[in-house]
Amino acid sequence: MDYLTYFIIVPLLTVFGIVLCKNDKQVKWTAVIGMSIQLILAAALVFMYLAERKAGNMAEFLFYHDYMWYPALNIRYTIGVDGISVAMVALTSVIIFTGIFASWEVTNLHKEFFISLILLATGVFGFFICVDLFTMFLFYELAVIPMYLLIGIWGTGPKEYSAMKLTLMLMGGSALLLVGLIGLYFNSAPGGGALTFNLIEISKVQIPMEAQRFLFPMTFVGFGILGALFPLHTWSPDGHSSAPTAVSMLHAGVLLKLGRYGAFRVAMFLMPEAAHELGWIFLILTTISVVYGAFGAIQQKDLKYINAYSSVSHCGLVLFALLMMNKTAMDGAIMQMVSHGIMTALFFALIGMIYGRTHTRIIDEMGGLMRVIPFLGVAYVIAGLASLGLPGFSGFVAEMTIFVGSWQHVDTFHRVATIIACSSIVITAVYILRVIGILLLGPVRFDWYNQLTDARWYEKLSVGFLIVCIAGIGIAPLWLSNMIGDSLVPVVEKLNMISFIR
Amino acid sequence: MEINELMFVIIGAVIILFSIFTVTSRRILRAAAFLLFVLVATAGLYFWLEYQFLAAVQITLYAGGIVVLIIFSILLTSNVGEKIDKVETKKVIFSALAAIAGAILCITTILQQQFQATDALAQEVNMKVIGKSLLNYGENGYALPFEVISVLLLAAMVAAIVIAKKSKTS
Amino acid sequence: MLHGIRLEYFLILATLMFFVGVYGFLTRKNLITMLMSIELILNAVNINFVAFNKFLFPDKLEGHFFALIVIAVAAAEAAVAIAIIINIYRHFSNINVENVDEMKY
Amino acid sequence: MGDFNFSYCVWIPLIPLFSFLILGLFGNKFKEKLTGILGTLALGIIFALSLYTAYEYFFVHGLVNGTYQKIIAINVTWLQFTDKLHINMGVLLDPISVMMLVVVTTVSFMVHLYSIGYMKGERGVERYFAFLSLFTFSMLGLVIATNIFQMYIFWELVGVSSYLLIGFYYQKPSAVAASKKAFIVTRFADLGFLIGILILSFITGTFDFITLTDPAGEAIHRGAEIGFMGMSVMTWAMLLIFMGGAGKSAMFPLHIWLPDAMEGPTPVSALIHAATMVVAGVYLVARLFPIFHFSAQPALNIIAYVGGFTSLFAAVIACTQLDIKRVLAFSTLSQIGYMMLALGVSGYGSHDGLGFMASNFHLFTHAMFKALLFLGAGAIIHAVHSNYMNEMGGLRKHLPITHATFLIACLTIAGLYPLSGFFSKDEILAAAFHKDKLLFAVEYCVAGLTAFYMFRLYFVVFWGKDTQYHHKPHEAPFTMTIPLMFLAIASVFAGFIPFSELVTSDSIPFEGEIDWMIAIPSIAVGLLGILIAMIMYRKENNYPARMAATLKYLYRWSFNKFYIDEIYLFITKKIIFRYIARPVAWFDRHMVDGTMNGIAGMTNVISFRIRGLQSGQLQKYGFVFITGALALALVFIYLWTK
Repeated sequence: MDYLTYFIIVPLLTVFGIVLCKNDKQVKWTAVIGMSIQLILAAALVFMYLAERKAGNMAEFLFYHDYMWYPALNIRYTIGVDGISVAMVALTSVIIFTGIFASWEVTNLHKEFFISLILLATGVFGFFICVDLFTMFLFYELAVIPMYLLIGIWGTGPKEYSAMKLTLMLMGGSALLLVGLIGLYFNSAPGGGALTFNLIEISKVQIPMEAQRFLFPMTFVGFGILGALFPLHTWSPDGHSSAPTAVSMLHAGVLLKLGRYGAFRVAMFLMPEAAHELGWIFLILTTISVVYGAFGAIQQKDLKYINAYSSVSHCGLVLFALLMMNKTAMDGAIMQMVSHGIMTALFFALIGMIYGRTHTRIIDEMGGLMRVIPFLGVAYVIAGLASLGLPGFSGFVAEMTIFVGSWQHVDTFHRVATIIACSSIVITAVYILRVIGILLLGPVRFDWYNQLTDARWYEKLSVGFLIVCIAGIGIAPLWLSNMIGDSLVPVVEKLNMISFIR
Repeated sequence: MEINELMFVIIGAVIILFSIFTVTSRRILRAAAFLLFVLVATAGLYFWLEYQFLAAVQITLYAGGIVVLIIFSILLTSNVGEKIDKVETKKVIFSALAAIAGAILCITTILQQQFQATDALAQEVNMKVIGKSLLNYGENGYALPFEVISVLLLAAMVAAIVIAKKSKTS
Repeated sequence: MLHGIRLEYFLILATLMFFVGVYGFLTRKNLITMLMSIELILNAVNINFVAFNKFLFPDKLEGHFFALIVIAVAAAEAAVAIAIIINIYRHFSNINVENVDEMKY
Repeated sequence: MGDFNFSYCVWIPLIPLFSFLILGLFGNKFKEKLTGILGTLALGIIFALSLYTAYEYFFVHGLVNGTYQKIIAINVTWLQFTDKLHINMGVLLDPISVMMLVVVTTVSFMVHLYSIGYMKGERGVERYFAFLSLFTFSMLGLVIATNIFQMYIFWELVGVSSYLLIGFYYQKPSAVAASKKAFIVTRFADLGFLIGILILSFITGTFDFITLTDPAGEAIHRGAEIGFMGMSVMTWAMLLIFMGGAGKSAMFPLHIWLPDAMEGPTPVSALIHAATMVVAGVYLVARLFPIFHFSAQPALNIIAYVGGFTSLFAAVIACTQLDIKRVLAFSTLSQIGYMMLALGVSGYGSHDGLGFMASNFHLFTHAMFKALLFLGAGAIIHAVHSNYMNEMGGLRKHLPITHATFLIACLTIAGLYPLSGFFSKDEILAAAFHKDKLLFAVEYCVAGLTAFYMFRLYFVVFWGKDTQYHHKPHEAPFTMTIPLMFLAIASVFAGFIPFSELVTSDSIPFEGEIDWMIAIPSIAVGLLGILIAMIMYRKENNYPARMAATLKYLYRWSFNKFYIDEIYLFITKKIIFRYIARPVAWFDRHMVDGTMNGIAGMTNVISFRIRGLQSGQLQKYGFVFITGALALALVFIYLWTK
């Protein structure tokens, strides 16, 4: 058994264990144990990866294994990781681990909830470790489908509507994506020979330009919908606001990244010519979404909506940086994925905890919470500061890398786009501080707030762990940056080789 | 014109005419009677083609079985003396158009087709040959369709009983 | 050339019968008369089978047996159809096909 | 450079960081008194360390061949952007950073000590001291930054500590609003700073201060020839960077946050909003001065005029304010304007660089006397529980020590010989005189106004009417008076530090002298201001009211701070919120999301329409089936034959 497959086996075993459980407590603890193992595996993976790289293993993907599972179409279970996927796997394991604690107070159908949640995580893990496009797509679908159940059953508010909207839009994306992937498959051997879904092998061939013009938008938009690409982001505010806490965390924290990762790994990496030719369209869209999301967040009243729009803005920055197509910006983009993943998970966890106490998410109906629930209040302030890019937290590192990287383009178009994107740091400050001011500060709004209890141990654990991660990356970013940067070298080379030829 | 050819023309004319009567007659029992004529004429056609067994089956099963069944059900469900309502003209026109167009299309196609008759010697079709073929599973054997059709008949019988049976609740 | 009668004549005869049946199926409201139209259609098909067999492959019996089986199927079909019709009659007190639209949208 | 190892300097910022972490994480478990003592102890240590460093640097190891060396004590790569661009974290020691180390640690130490008494019995003292430590850490990190990005990082951190401290009384809505305002305004300025850094680093290919500011190096001259909208790219970059500095240093028109920031506890105002953080902008310009001088001269002129205008503008406003902390805040604005102006008019090299030296000198002395003023104001507020000077009067009898120190501070800021304010202000005036006569004239007016409003404050609070207080004001405890006395002594004697031999634009010491032709009139103007204030406010009389009536419009505009706040409010609330954010939110919900819902709705409607085909009518189905089959047959047999 190769190491990476454990990332699929452990959650599946956990699911199996949960099925056997007799009561809620057992269910929770089984989930905790399973996801702790997963977390340890992920940490070990990071160290093993770094050690392997240090030892001089320069293969593009490490821990590479290849098993045939459907010979007729040459579909393989091919797994392997580079620095980017390692970062993503680590991110996912952190978020699912804390997500389990954040959903400690799920009220009904515990077993089904945790099964769906962990299945979702399985899909995400599978997606990140796969190198075979078809298997990747399979795991992608596995990650999307439980979402419908999780929101539709355990959600709040107009949950059926949101769940349906989310699922339909993501399925629309999947449809585009499937066309794109199959198109890639049939173009994977232009000189004859066996067709393949294998990412590495496709990356070595030159896909015809006519095919790229068609397939690039397909895959990019297909993944972009999951990554909340403007103007196809509207499932995200509704979906987040209806989803239960852990699902919001996973969703904003990981699933959005899944879209971005796919857009990067499949669309841009495999079709660099089209990325160069069509990139400007998407660059405009993402620039809009960066500022637009931030402005959208200013006027929202619901905490989750604010955060959803903020995600649109922050994630817009990820695609923005990816489309800049140089190493620094892309490095920043991946770091922003990790950073935003943890940060937004923290936000959603906190919002869930606050909602659990005040039973409302409308900020105008709350006030002065800092006095009554100081732990959550402080954590919220920290999350807010991290979100507005305070040095010492991960967001700053990522954003600055993106801006410096983007600035390396000399032409006016990229410059203007960068300046517009930069301005989001001010707007972000406006809405974050507005929320903190209304929600946490000021006099205690209602007398009954004084009976509220501060965070319990599992909440503290979940929140504290996320904060440590954010601060850890923010204080010592170099290892992460280098890990990602090394893996970006082949991508950037491929992208830039094209630009020299043209 | 030979007598044989004359026979064919007569049978054909009967079939066409009574078919048309069957589908246009406004008295339902009469329609059933016309159908009987059509089926019998078809049996005549089989005789003409020297497939005696098939013709016999046609008469016993179709004329004797199905038509009787139909007549019974007519008696059960309809007022025999009463005429059926006239069909709307629009419906008649459209249906006739569809039917005629279809007929023209098919006939044109048939006429364009060159059929290659074989000179192979006609096989004698007597009861012995038919019986052997039906129970033979080798070459020229039809044991499997025979079994299938028997199972189908059984199923149809059971289904007919179940469907037509009065439910207990009602 | 069986006594100067060509295969085409049979086929045309069957075609006409078939489309008469189709016409009946489309115009008749009474379910039993529709069933009769279907019998016409089946019969037309049978004639085709038999004629093909006789004219093109006189040394084999495929068409013959197929016709035989179709007759059996027609019998089974008629039995089930009539059972259904009787059931419908119980339900609506008539057997007008336009009443039977439960399966819409 | 000597073989002395300065790497211990890394502990100067790190000790407050640890103190922040300890107090922040476990502070609520400590006794209130312990937290204060812990914080103060940490500051005491680094205060001593800084003085030691200053001694070692200025008098033992720094001066080599007549030039003060730029010493990089420690430097580690923190984040790698490209091959050339990387952020380092390190310690850079040169005259201005060492001077700032001394300023920051001195004031911070005094404020910590003072706060033990001032904050006694408040809720959340541990939080207060934690934030103070955080601020000290960030400010020190800013000061010793080896590169512009490190500076930006700590720049943001001081911004956030300022936010946290202004909002310390977080249950008070005005404090919350003020903290928010401070953060957002400075953040907006930082946007300019960031873009400036991007441009600068792109042109020069480095963040590093030493490479950037080496007048002989090539980095400094790059980008000067590329023009953009009438000015060189370098000028634009430096202007944008100055925008960041102007935000932090509250230069007009980004000054609006500073008066509101007085909502924070008074010692915080003394530390952050008078002595240290607000001069970060000055420090930034001083740090990048060679670039300004050699490749961005227009930017330097703009700085001079912005500084001059702000100093006048703020001084006018300060004359009418009633809240004593706001008077001091506007006074701070005015004084920082002085420093900016001095930098703006400065040249490079020994005597030409007089402005540079004067600016830093004034920064130093201002830190002492303004901190003293604020701490004194804190003692007054502590005693009478009010910020408004019309509720005060005759306090000299109740608060003798505060009175004495406050008077010294007022005399210092008025620029009377031989107090420290005189020396630094005189150098600035001299520098302005050589460069720009208009600015020189403005500064003379400001000198007079400064003396006037400071003594207005002094006389109203300590003399004036004998107010009846609810309970008798009492002198502050010794933890508060010791810092007052210390700073008073510093204010008096700081002027005798031979600054021109320590901090100069090109790090080469020169002999400074006082130009009495400029100094004597300035003293006279100061005395005149004091005299007018004495006449008007020493005893209760109707001069002030008559004055206000005479200068009706000026008075009203000044009292309302020239309505700048209202303009900002109009822009943010009315334009940005109402005409951008709300339409965007609406657009998103109704147009973008509406499109999505519309697609879903259209699918629904279409399916509703076409479901009529599924009529359940067997014969219709039959008809469609037959015609369809025929059509297909027709197509495939006759029409579509290859």
